[in-house]
Amino acid sequence: MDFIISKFNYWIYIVLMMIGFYAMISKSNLVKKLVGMNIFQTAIILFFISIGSKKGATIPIIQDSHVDAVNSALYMNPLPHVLMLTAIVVMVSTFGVAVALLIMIYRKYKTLEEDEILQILRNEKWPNTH
Amino acid sequence: MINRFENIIIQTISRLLIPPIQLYALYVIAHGHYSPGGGFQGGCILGASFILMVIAYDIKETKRMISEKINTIFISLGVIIYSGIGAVCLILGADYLDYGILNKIFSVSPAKARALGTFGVEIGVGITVMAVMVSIFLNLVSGGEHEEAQE
Amino acid sequence: MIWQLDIILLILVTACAIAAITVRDLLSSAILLGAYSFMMCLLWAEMGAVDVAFTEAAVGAGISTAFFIAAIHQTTRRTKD
Amino acid sequence: MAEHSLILIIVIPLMASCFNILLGLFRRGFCYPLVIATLSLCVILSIFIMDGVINNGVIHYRLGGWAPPWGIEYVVDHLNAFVMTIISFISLFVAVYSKRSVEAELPGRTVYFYTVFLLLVTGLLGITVTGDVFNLYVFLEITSLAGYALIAIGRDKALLASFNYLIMGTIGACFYLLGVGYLYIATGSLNMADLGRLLPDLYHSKVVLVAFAFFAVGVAIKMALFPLHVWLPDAYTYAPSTVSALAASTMTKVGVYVMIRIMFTVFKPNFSAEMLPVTEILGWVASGAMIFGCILAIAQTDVKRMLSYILIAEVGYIVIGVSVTNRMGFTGALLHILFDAFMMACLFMVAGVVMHKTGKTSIHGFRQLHRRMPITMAAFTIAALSVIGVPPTAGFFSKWYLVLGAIYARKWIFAGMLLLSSLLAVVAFFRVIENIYFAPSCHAHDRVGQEGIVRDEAPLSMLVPLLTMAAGILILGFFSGKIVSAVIQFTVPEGF
Amino acid sequence: MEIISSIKPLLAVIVSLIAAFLILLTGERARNLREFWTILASVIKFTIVFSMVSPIREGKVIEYTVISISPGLSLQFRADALGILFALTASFLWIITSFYSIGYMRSLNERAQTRYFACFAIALSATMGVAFSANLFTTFLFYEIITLSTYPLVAHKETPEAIRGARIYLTYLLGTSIAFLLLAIFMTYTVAGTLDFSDNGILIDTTAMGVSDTFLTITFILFMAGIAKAAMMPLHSWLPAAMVAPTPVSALLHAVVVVKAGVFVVVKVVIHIFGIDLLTKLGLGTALAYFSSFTIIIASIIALKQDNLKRMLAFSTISQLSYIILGAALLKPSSMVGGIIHITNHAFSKITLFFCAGSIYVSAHKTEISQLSGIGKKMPWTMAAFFIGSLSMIGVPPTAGFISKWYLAVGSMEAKEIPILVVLLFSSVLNAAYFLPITYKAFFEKENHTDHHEEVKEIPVVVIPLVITAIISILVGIYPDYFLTLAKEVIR
Amino acid sequence: MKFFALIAVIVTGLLLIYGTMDMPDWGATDSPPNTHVSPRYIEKSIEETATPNVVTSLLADYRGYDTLGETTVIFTAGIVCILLLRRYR
Repeated sequence: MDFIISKFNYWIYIVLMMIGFYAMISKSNLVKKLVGMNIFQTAIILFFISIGSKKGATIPIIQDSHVDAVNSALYMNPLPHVLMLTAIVVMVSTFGVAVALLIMIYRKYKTLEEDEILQILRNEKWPNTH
Repeated sequence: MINRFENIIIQTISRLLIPPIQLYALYVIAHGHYSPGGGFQGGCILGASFILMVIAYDIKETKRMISEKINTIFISLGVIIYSGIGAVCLILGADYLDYGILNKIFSVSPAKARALGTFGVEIGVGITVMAVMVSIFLNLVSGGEHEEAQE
Repeated sequence: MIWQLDIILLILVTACAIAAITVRDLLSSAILLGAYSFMMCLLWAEMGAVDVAFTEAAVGAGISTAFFIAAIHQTTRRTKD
Repeated sequence: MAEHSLILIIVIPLMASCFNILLGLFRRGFCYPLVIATLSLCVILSIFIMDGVINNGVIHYRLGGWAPPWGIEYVVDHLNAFVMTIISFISLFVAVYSKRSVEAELPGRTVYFYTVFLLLVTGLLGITVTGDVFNLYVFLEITSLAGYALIAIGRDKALLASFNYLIMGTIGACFYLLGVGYLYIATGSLNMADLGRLLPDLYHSKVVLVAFAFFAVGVAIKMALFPLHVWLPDAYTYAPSTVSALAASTMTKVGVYVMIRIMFTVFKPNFSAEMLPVTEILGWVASGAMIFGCILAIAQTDVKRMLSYILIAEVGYIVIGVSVTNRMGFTGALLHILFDAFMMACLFMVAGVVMHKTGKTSIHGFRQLHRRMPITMAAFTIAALSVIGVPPTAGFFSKWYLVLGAIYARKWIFAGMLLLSSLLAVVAFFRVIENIYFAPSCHAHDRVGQEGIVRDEAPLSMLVPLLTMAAGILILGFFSGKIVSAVIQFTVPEGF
Repeated sequence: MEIISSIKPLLAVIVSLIAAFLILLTGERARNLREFWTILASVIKFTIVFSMVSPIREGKVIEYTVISISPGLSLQFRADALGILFALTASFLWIITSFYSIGYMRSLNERAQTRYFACFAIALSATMGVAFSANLFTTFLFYEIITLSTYPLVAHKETPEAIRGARIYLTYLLGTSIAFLLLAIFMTYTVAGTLDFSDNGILIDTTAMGVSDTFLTITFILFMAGIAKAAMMPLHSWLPAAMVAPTPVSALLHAVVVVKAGVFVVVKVVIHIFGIDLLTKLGLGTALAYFSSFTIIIASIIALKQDNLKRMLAFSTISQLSYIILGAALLKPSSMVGGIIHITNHAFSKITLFFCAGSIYVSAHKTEISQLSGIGKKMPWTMAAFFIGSLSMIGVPPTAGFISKWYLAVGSMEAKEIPILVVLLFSSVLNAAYFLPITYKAFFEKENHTDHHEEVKEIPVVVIPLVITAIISILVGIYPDYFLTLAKEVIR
Repeated sequence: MKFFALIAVIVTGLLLIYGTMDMPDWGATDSPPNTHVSPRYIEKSIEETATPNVVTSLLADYRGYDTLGETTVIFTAGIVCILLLRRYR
């Protein structure tokens, strides 16, 4: 039981990741892929954040700044937070680029379903020039 | 949301809300040393205020505030500020991004100089993030049809 | 950190995630994703990652959703899955 | 000063890309010279770094002045310096080459194109310099984002290809990030050297095993190793020719570099080679890549697409050299990184020239092109022979080491696969070469028409980099011994 | 053995590369200049090669290391007796062939002559490389260059069948060399640690080091399968397929340069890689001898049935090449001398025959044997030369072929292989059976009415070279000492 | 297709869960991440950088270079969107 209580958080994160991962690789709608991507990345961030948590610790902003020796056990591990700030930025950047691509694709094919686009590509001989 | 649609309630409330939002964003950037927040969050909020402007009014209106060209300059300005501060440290004889050396300029203790450097960097991040968010959103909603696009 | 609260939030997050990928309307999907992000950010705040929670609130629930809706506005709400 | 050049080689292209945008707002014509100047500076710096590494050994650089496990550290040893030099060289020549084709293929977007181009180079160089696993992830993402965009602005199916690449690339990056997370939870460190010190005690930990698996899969996606290559052919086929040339010659190589770093610096060779059957699996996967890549290359009718599949096979060559875990094989792999960068750059550049001149890259489009552009086609032939591995071109020498590595490892089957895929490459390339030189004149009037074909050689800005690459292929092979003794022998991990 | 360090072998290789470059540069604009380069290069090359003969006859060896790539892998030249014999033959025949080519190409008004002459020059360059190579790597390098530079020559006509022929040519030569030869080289390198040719064979010590006989046998088989240029059956089909090439190409390249490079490498492998002792111990020499005898007989029988003159000559070449391999495979001094001398003797005779075929094609546009009735009266010089060539093929004294066959026969006696002797005799009978009828037909049969020989006239530029080679093949038969000393030098 | 995706997902998930077996407990104070590198940031942040918010000091100073990379990523995204979405006439 202890084992489960101490680990079930990780397992739920993994389930979340896998939901996103599943959507990324199996959905044929491109937007849905992006939704999956978002879920996946956010779940990874959740995983990282949970690495830094300590029982009985508080947010990593040092309150009593005049005290010389700060007890590190009292504060959350800030490193994963920093890493994840970067990861969030990466995530939103990727998302922005993906959305831009999505709009371009819709402009060109008038659909966002991957199978329909492939159908269009099969039916239509694209001219070999640009 | 590109089309101009007059909704007096939304427009009035936005007009009221946007300055405090922007002020708050600046606060978030500036107060990152002491409370949650920093360049990225502040930049996002600042960008969001412009996005709200786009939604409430329209693109042209927003463009008057922050034109495409200015925005592009801002995008690169942030990175230039960031890497520039790093380069200044390099020129002053320390390693890249070693803000401690900035005490040669500001005559404060190295720790304070580091805080100053951090602040400068946060400003850089904030500018870039704001400009990029606005730029992406404008490009998304307008489909890239700006008056400057033809150049 | 109360693990009961934790588990409720986690279950909600999971439910949001599943809903976001199964719902057949992209706009709803986007909104659900926003909700997912928001609850995620609660979780993080609860774990003590205030900065990250703040960022996620600004980005995930704010800017990302705005991008998403802009994209759907430009394209279509229709989806087959 | 040598250590400061480590950071300058990243910051200079980064700042140049910012100034490029600003400059572009006012005068578009300045962008190209700025890019060339920046990349030339990078080449000089990389040579400088290489020189420093050869003379003084490993260079460390502390960013922000923080000591390694806490701050980010740049570590450049022979391997980094080697890959970095290749990247800066190739990107300089591709940039020189890009002038005409970008003007033709992307009118009006040159400013932004060059900005993203510089960012791509920045990302690639950043990956090679860093000694921190998370910093590597950040630069990996810069590279990928720039890559997605550059591929998306290509023709035909480029958009969909780029989107697929984005999804696959994100999965790869996410797996990498998960690997970082698992390692972090097991050790608490992000510094490669520090991890290398901490990990040997933890080799039996399940966390570390899983971390390794995720690193491996993530990086394999990024470098398009065989079963995970699906994004590559479309992406490189439809990308603008400049981008294909740069991406094909550098991006996959950087992926291999990351794999080598993870396998032999973060994890130690005895883990990768003995604890898990990793190298065995990698070997089989790589031989699959070689055969599959070459066979599919034979089946293509578009030259760029064919080259993309050849590239997949080439990645297989490099990986097989790593997988046999001995000195010879590793040497061969690194030599092949160098030579393959030249070959792929050359081949894709030729495809770009043909695209530029005739507007298509189908194999039939190559008919009798040796009359129109003999020099370009000679370069193509040289590069093709090098891919096949015919002496005295460079490809032979790397293959020499690779096969010997396989034989020394008693992996006769891999040696056989290497030779077999060379045979398949013969078929793939001679289909094109036959078309270039001896296209059967099916119609009677062709014979008359052929005499009328005028010399229509590529512009000088394309020809010079092309010929540099071809000359490199011809000459470098003979100096492979020198390269090995000066650089590569120091990169071989201990215990090989 | 005294070793002289001299750049001459490299010069001999380089000179025609430079010529190829100049030819490409000159192009179609100045045809005379272009062909002047060819002639000039061939003369210079011959001079260089010839200047190396006398030191080598005195038992010296000329070495030159161009670049050392890595331990055991270097680009190194080493001119010894065997190499000089081959190089001398090839470079001398190149001069003659150059004149012949010019006449042939001009009178047929062929296209893409620039490419033709350039590739020819490169092929010769590579031949010198093979002849003077000091290690297997150098050999392999130039071996591949020969393949690649002759590929455009085979596809020269650019007709679908020419391209098909070129494809077969490339598949066989490049395919086997990559799949088998390269693998064999790798195997050699792994066990011996070097690729440099040595007098007793570099694999001689490996059995002591625990390398199994099976491994060595496999290596040997891979070598033999890899050197498809030697046209041993069943890897011979590229040679008939290559006959779509213009006749000078068939003459020089497919009777001398390419195929002789193949057998040359075989001899090198037998003597310098495995060594006579090792092969005797493994019993592989005898096996190879029987294998090549098989080729000798079968190829001759196939040649009997051919009607196309060039195809018949191709099969005759296949059969004759196996004599050389047979000589080497018997591993006895006399047979070795016979095999090696046959490289030269066969070269002179076979090139004569090909020149004749070309001459007939240029003057009378005939390609089939059945069309040749009565042509001897119109083309007496050509058909006389053809007769001499045929005699040499059969091995009738005083022609060159006799010398080699004599030594081969003595060798087979020394080896106590009576079946081989029978094979030699029987194949001579077969040779006579397919060569002599042509001469008979040409001189003594009446013209068919369908064939018009009225306007047929021999072209001097084409005929003079073939007369010269015919005379040489008799001279070599009468005064064989010059080449024999060189050949015996190899064995010493 | 969906079936294979499901298999892949399950395999990946199981692998990840397998990895968690040896992980330190959730929220453990003595796990390597909490003891190896990070304590220094908390203890020295005020002294070395005069910034009470450790995340900020870490973000912009100790690992400031990552943040430069992060800014570059954002910059790239911005430029990329302009490159892609602008209509060129």
